[in-house]
Amino acid sequence: MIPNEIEITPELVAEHGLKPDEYQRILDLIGRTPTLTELGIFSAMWNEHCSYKSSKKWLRTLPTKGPRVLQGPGENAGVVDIGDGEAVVFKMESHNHPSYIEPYQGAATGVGGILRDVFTMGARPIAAMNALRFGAPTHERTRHIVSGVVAGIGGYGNSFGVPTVGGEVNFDPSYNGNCLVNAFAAGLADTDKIFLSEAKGVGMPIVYLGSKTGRDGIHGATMASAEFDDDSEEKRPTVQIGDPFGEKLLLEACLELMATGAVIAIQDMGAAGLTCSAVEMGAKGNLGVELDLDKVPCREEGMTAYEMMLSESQERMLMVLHPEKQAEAEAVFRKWDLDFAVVGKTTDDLRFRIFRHGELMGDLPIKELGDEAPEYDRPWVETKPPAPLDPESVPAPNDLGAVLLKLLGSPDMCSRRWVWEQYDHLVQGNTVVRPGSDAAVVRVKDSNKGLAFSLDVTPRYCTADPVQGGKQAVAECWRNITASGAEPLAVTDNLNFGNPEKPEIMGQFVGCIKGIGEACEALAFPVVSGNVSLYNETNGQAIMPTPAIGGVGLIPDLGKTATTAFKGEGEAIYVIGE
Amino acid sequence: MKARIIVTLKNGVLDPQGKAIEHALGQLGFGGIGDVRQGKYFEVTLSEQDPAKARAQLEDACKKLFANTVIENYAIELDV
Amino acid sequence: MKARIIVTLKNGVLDPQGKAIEHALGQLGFGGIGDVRQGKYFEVTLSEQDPAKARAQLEDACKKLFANTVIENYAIELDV
Amino acid sequence: MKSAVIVYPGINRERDLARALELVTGTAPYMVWHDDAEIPDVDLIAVPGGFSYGDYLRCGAIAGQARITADLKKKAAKGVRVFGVCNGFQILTEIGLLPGALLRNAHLKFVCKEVKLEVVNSRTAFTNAYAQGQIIRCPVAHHDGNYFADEGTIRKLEDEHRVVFRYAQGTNPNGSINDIAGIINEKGNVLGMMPHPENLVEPLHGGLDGRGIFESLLETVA
Ligand SMILES: Nc1ncnc2c1ncn2[C@@H]1O[C@H](COP(=O)(O)OP(=O)(O)O)[C@@H](O)[C@H]1O
Repeated sequence: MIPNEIEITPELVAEHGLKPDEYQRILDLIGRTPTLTELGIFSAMWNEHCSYKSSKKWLRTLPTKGPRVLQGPGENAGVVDIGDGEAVVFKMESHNHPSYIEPYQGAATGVGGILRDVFTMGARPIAAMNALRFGAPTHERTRHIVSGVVAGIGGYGNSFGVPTVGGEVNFDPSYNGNCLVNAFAAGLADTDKIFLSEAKGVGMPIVYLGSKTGRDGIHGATMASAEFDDDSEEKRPTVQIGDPFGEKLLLEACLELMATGAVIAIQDMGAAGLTCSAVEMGAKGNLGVELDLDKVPCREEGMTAYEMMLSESQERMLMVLHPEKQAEAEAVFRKWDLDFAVVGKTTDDLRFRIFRHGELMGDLPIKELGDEAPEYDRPWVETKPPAPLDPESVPAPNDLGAVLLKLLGSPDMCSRRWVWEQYDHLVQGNTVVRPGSDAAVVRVKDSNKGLAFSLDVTPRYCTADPVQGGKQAVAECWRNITASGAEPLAVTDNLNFGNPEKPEIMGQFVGCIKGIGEACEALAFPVVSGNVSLYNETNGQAIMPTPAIGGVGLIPDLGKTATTAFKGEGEAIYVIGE
Repeated sequence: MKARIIVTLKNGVLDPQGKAIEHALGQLGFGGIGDVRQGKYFEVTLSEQDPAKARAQLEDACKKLFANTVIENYAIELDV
Repeated sequence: MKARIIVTLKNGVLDPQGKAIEHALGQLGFGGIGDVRQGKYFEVTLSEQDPAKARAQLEDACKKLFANTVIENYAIELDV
Repeated sequence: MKSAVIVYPGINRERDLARALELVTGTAPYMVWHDDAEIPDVDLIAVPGGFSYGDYLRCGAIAGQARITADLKKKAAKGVRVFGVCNGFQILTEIGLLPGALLRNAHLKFVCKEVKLEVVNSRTAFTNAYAQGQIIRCPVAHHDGNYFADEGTIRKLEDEHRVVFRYAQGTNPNGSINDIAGIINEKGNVLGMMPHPENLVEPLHGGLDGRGIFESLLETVA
């Protein structure tokens, strides 16, 4: 058992990833020393991943509005109108570090997380993509990571039943110690049945759904384990295991429940599950939240409040329900054999209160947990563009055929069939253009409309010139979508960079965002969702700046879909553009 | 020399397979069988004749290949 | 009462997983470990206290669920 | 033609199969829940693909124990036509309606691609719309499609012309014995196959080769 009244030492604060001035901020905010559970909650809410403290300032500069945008950044996923009362819901998210530690499960749970983001909004997932970056093919860990990641993405998506229709794979030594696994998912919903995370109404039941809570991924694992428990190493696996079957049940149950009109608000439990989801739902709705952790379905005995608040167990959701529909809602979840438990209620006092065994384990101001999170304007330096290459300095190859073969055979250019043949890209029966084209095309069910999807970025361009590289990524995505015959609608982004505390890295980040923003503005291609992954560094070696862009386009008439294959002999070939 | 290797999930690691099996047992009327945890089992033959060396070899192979020590434990049984 | 169930492929049934592991062992320099056969391992807890009855229950559960007797054999170990 | 599609939890191609049935027969199938007691009176019971119960333990093993499966066995014994695709095929072997078992693919990876199938027996109720020996295109998407049975069973299947589909030369995606892709039971009313004909039934899919199965059934019933 982890005692709640443990002394909060500077070491403990540091192990929670909080800087001394951030801890001071906590003390000022609550006017006393936090309990251990409260410290854990702050560490979860104020880490880079949840608070976006280094990136927020810059993300605000991105264009996020457009005539078709129904929901921009700030929810589980972005929502874009595609006419006829329907919307496409999509987002991309990274699972880089977990995939490096345990490639199969890390990638699998990454897919699971992004699918949940989409169906939490009320959308049935219809397509998935993934952007993967690995170390040099000759590096000793690369083969292991590649095969695990690809199998994990397939293992989860294939079982869940979403077609994985596109993505990217690159190799570069800068990813030797930090692979990138960015998962994209898109779903379809009716525009009048989009579900958001904002809680409404005082005294409403807060319901826990899905799988049970275990000690997965509790990041305090390193936290002075000897002090608490001798076998804590064994007790706290930091790796989350995916259960695609559980998630498939959760999808069906959620969509069935949403159709009953019982749901007021819903939020997926992602990183720092219970903490982030409960705080977000309350804070957005200007409501307090009270949780009784004794009601939370647990997989293991003797879990403490601290562990439950920080658990990253997968396939879980939090919902605010209309009280009169509670029985009906519970029946739906029982039918799908999932856990359903009322674990708390909304209050009118804007406090976040947690009880365990009848004891108050934490009592924090709910708005401040999010709003008062530190925000940094980190120093940055502009990336110096490299001196232009003198074409004369590169000798012309004398055997162009050999060069062509070498290009085609290179790890970055060769066919990706070995990857996408491990993904079920046909399930649901709507795949019109399969992987291997510019953009994949999926039919909007029961209609003659289609959606085009493409995922793009060229990290070496971003390394050379972040602004131009950012623009290029957007432009390439736009071209791929256009080339399939679709009208580009909007994008999601996944910004992967090194340590933002280094001004050169921050400069890459700022540059790429500027480039992405300018290109999206110019093309009327708004950013409706996204994710930032920083600190992708090992031993001081940062990854190449890798802002992956996931774009979605609309084909009003599938009969006008364009494909890459040449269609007949003797036809003229044109080059368009400069 | 023959040996058996048993690989099990560490405590606290989610075991969706075990959960599903438990559920099916219930439906089949085997409600009295519970706490199902699924693991892997391997039989191997070693050319090494010395038990101590054989065990050392297997330990090494378990760490590198048979078990994913991030989430799994392993046990070795040598036929001596 | 605790018990372990070990399910193995029958002789003559192809074991692609075992073969793949054998291959990987060779590549890792464990050429001396061969004849790999992969099986499944289960740990269960029984509410039945009588060993004979517990075993009978498990036999039944193995035939109906744990093993596919077209391709697999099973063995039961009771903790008594 | 009336049909029913059984929905086990974790199945994910039930909508694909239902759509194919509706497209060809003009009637939407009943969707039957795994926990129901009975399958309605129909001409065809279809068991779709996916990952029933996560494919945990063994593919199809837990579905074999579901409540509805008892009625499935009963109706099959009475001669109702049963068509299992992919996970459905695995389930049918698990419950003994078809012989043999489906092992992990020989290369151990999930495989999703188009293969060529030879219609080895076009005299069944499921294949009479095809010509004997016809080669058709068909997608596969599975992790455990490696058909195995002991020698005696294989010989019997071959002798009795109960191998209905074979992966055409060079396209065996999983290591199945004798390139077996689909088999039928002795009475000829239960067919199981690994490939997914339901994913090649409309122009949008890039071909219509999968329709033959549904057309055969329609023809036979009518
Ligand atoms: N690079 C970005 N561009 C635009 N929006 C972003 C970006 N990164 C994050 N967001 C938005 O910020 C919100 C919080 O993101 P995140 O923490 O990744 O969501 P989750 O709660 O699913 O983990 C989301 O709505 C997301 O769309």
